[in-house]
Amino acid sequence: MISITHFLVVSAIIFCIGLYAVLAKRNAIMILVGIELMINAAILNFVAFSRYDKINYGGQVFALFAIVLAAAAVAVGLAIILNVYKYYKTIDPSNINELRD
Amino acid sequence: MGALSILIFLPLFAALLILALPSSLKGSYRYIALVFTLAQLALSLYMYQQFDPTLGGINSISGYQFVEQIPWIRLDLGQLGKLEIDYFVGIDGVSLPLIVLSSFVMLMSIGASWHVEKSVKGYFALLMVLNMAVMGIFAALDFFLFYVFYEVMLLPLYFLIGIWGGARREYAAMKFFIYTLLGSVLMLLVIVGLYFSVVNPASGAHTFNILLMMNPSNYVDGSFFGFLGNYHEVFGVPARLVGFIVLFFAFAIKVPIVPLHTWLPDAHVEAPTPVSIILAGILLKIGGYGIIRVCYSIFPDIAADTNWWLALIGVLSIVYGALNALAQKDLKRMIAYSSVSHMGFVLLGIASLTAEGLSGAMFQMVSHGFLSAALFFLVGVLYDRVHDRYIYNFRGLANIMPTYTAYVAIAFFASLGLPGFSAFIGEAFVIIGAFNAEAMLTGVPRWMAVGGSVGILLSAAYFLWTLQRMFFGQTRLQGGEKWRLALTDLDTREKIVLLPALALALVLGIVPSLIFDNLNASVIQLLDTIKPYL
Amino acid sequence: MTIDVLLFYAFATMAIGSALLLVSIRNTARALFLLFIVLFAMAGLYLFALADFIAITQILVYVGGVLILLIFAFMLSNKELLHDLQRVSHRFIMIPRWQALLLSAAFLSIMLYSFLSWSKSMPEWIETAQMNGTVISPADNNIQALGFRFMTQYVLPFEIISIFLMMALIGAAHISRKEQNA
Amino acid sequence: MNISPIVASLLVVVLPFSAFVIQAILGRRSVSGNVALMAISLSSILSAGCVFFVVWTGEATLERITWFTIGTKSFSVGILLNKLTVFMQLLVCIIALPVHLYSRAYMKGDDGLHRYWMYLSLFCFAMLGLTISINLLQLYIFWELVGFASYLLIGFWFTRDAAVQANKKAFLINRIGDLGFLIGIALLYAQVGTLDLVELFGKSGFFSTETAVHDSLQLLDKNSAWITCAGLAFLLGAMAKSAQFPLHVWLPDAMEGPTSVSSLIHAATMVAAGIFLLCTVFPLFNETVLLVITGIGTITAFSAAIFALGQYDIKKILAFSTISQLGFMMVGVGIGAWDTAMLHLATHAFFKCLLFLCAGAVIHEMSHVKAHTNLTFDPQDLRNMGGLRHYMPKTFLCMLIGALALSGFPLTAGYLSKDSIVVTAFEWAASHGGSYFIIPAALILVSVLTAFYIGRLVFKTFFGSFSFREHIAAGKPSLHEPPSMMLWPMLFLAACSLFPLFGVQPLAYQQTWIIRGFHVEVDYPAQHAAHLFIPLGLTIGAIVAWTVGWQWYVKQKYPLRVDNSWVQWANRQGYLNELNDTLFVKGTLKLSDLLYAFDRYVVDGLTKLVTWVTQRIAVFAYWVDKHIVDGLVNLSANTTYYIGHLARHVQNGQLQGYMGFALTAVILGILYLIIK
Repeated sequence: MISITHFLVVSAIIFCIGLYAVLAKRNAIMILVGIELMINAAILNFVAFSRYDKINYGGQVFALFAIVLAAAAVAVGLAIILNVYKYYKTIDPSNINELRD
Repeated sequence: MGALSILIFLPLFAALLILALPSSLKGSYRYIALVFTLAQLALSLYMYQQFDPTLGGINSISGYQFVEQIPWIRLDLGQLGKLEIDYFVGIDGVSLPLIVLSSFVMLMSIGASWHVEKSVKGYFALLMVLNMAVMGIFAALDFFLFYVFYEVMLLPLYFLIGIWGGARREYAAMKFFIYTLLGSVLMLLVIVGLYFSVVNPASGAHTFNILLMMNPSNYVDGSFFGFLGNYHEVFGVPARLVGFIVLFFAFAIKVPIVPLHTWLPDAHVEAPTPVSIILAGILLKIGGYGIIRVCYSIFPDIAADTNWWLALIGVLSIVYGALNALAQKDLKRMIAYSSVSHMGFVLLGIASLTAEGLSGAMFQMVSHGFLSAALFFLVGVLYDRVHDRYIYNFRGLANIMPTYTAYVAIAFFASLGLPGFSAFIGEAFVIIGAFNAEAMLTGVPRWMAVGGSVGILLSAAYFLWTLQRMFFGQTRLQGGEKWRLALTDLDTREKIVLLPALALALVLGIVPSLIFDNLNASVIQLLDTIKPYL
Repeated sequence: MTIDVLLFYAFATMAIGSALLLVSIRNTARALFLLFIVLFAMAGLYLFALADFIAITQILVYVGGVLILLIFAFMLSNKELLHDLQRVSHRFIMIPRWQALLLSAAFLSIMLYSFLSWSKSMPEWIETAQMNGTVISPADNNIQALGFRFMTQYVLPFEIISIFLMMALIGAAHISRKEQNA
Repeated sequence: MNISPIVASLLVVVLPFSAFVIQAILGRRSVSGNVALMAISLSSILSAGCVFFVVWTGEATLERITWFTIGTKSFSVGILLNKLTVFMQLLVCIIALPVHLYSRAYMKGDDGLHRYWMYLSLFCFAMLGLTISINLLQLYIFWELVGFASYLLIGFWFTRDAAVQANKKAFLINRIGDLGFLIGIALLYAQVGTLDLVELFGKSGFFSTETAVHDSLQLLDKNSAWITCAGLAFLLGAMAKSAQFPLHVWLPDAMEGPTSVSSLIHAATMVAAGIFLLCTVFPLFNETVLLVITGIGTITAFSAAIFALGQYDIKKILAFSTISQLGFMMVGVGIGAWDTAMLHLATHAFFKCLLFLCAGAVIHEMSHVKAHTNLTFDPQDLRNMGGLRHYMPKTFLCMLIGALALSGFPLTAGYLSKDSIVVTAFEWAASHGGSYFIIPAALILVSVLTAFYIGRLVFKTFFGSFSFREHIAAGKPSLHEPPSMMLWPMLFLAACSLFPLFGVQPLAYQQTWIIRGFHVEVDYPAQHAAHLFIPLGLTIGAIVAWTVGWQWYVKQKYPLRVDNSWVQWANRQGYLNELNDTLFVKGTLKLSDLLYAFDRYVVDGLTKLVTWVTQRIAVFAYWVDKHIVDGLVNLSANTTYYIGHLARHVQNGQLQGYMGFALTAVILGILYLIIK
């Protein structure tokens, strides 16, 4: 049996890589990719913990929900990106600062 | 305000006066400086005359004279105890000759800066501040006060070299500054350590009082620099030894010893003549004075242990400095290296831990003060005229500048230890003391004394060689006829500056008791403090 | 060390390595293909956590859906991408890369610290589960159990998420449609 | 006159000093030398009348005052008058007086004459002070002052390169000796605790016929290693001053000074100071040191005699002869019979001074010839002379007396003193036996060589025919006797070089008043046969040597070629100067250059390295500061900025900035939780 700490460490690393991508990337697509990585890390955690929950299968169920939500988020996100691109001709988020009042 | 305080702060007053006067009166600055320095000299001579030579000083407050002790800073630091800093000054046999020497050399330096053109106001003001700091160092008996003066001394010197100096003045000034600062920073560490180790028995507070630091019973048991039951170590070295070495290092830079001497040739060569005079005449003495007043008095136990090494460094400095002087082609640099050699005698004498050696070292300091000041002034005379100091560019100067040659010859012979001049007494007694050390069981072997005496031979070699190369023979000058016209003989001002210095060297050589009488009690006292640890 | 541990390490290394390469590579297209590898490796890791159905879903949804979408979007917005990448912004608020790195590293170290200090004592529910023997074993039929629970215990969330998914897809389609009056 | 000897002897010293001061103040206004002459005359009278005769026949006296105190030890200065010191003082006065007179004529018209008289007075002061010092430190002071005066006088013509080189060399080599002396003093002080001669050796110094030598010496183990070292150190001092091998090299070069100076300083008085010092500290020496002294003396006597054979410069021959004779005196001290050394010192002072003055007269006239005939030749070179006895017969007579005295012919003073040393050395060797006989044998050989080279000098100068005869015959005779101002001192010294001054018996040295006055006991038996045979042998040897010289130089039967390598070797002084030059001078200079390079590149280089490293560290620190610390600072500044302007800037439109900020807040929060 692989101990739970192994999964946690791997998921932490993947999460932080995703975090880095989110914070540092100049490309909205890559930011989305980063978000996906983070979600995947979270799913890994769910799955890892679900081993000890044979009665409810809560972890795995929520992992499935998360995958679906992620897919929806990507779909919406990409739609927004494409619109933004059409509008600004760029997908660098640092150039999109009109949210500022 | 006692005489000693007046002596210290008189130049400060002069500096303020100079700063206050408008620049339109800039012709008067030098007169102000002159008058105040003269007053200072008169005061120091008065103190010399009033001095009671029977009192020892060193570690007993009753042995000090002209003592002034005023509470300066009193702070309650809660857990850390009470901060106790005094304005505490006084002189004993060790500081008296140096104070008189300083006021005299200052006067010479004013005489040498008579024709300064560049920002006269700042120049004289800085000179006066320097004067104050130097006096303060020699008189301070509170370590904090000592340190304050020590730092105050640095700054004017840095500017004096850095602004009024020669071609590479910034480099030299920086080098000087960094070396000295390194020393003083190290010193500060030990000062703080000592402060926390020593308690004033009267008030129960920690104290910076140097005299209290000399008494083993004032140390807190088990404190960092404590005398008894002290097992503190720094990298495996006992704490007191570390303290001694660090303090010694700080003062050794000033002396300077080999290999911490490299600032000296550069600083001397680049400094303007008056500052060279002060550097050689006074500044180097602070090192020797510090070793006696601080290192040896506060750490007598370590002093007794380490004197073999100190003597070795002294011998090394003597021989190394002399050989380097022999290799020089720049007159000023040669004299700078000769200073290294001559100051090595001071260290050897101090390390010999004999009455003869210590007295000889003190005498050598005073003698070197006069003579090196005169030598640098003489170099300045030549440099003023043709702006060249390269030895091989001159030949047969005796034909065109007979008086100058006579003065140079006298100064050279006095410096190389011709009997009748003061350097002889100093060097001879350092050597005698070093030989005597073995009989006194102080641990300095006799071969070191022999090594030191080789320095006397070498000093004769480089001085005579220079005399032969520059002054004798047929006149040949690098600058040709132009130089021949520029090289006029000494004028009256220069003679007035030089004559007293050389005369004093002669007088001290013939009547050494002028210094020894005031010194003896202190030297014996110091040796008595160290003797139990031998 | 058994073969499954080795395999676990292999998958973990693949996932982490590819992810690192992913964020450090310049070319977005390649980055997206690296994401493919990462996702596969992650699916493999799920297997080791005894979640075979999740792993399959991961491959189906992510690799089959999300990734295709991403590549699609990338190809649509590729025109000035390089130009944008090369522009260095000196905006006051902008977080430079190394600061992001620093933040991530800080976050990682915090997490690792907490995991490692935590792993000595497992949460209570895990310990009770281990005691009661209610731990998923490789022999269990996960798909059946999951399906059973979706239809009974989690039927409401299941329905809500279905509606949500539909809304999202319709919304996405609406947003990305061509503006007639723009 | 009723002056006490102490006051009188003080006056003897002070008079030349005041002359020096007066002349120093007057400068160019005093060129006649009257002041110096007056001072030395008065000194001579006082020294003879009020000091010498009183003390020699009476009691030793002393007077001292505390000079200064170091620690608990007092150092005194004062005057010690015993037989040795008053004898030496009188001798210096008696020699100095004729030299002063001679100088008036000899130096006339020189450009720096005022300096000459000044220096000469300074020398007299120092030398006279040296003789009567009570304290070794005081003695040392005068010792070095004498060297200083000698330095000034050798370099009197400072525009001549050779003179300046020579005076530097003289001073430096004397410095080596001074160091020896100083080390000796220091060792003695460390072992005994006093430098006072009276405290050390008793009131009458080494003349002590008193049985009790002072306590402090009895406490000392004379054979201890340190006392041996001290003895050798004193010997080193004496070797340099008295020009003993191998430290003799300065003396031939010192002949660059005026001849009158050579006669006074470098023949009669100063160089004898070394012998005087050894006599003063004689009780200190143990067997080892004495043997070394004897050995050095013999080597010196021999080598200098050899070198003298090869010289052409008239003054250099005399210089080597001086060295050789000083070697004799050294042997006298070394064999314990320092009375013979003092006797030889006295007689040598007279006849060598005489020889120099005669040589000076010859050179003086030769220079005149050179000036008149506009020829270029070296007026000191023997090869340019010859036949001068026709032109200057009185000078010839004086020179002859001097030469005979130097050769040790009977009826001269030299006979007495030289025989005394050789005979005593023989007795000493006889008591020791074996290889010790080398010493007297060598001395006898040297005596013969001495007779030969001085004979050569006389023959080549005064016999034969003058090289430039046709030149002087053409004009008015410019070659003649020197002026009477020069002649009288020579005649006076010539008279003093004969036996009557020293004793009524011309052949028995034991009967001279000096030997009797000093009254030294030696611990070996007298060999009566030696007293007969050795003087006889020496005289015969001298006669043979002169005969050979006559044959070679007057009869022109010279058997050797000019470029004979042995002659060359002797002429170049055994290449000792070259050896010294390469070995010590060049070596020291090389070493100093090396050390300076070391200082520049290693010591200073280390400093520079430290500086460089510090600079690099500073640059790195600056980089760190700019990019990391400042980045963090910026980050925190930005955070602060955010927080500070939250109301306005919470929405700045930067997506990732928001995230970074939020994350930072989260991290800080978690950190707080962890730390808490």
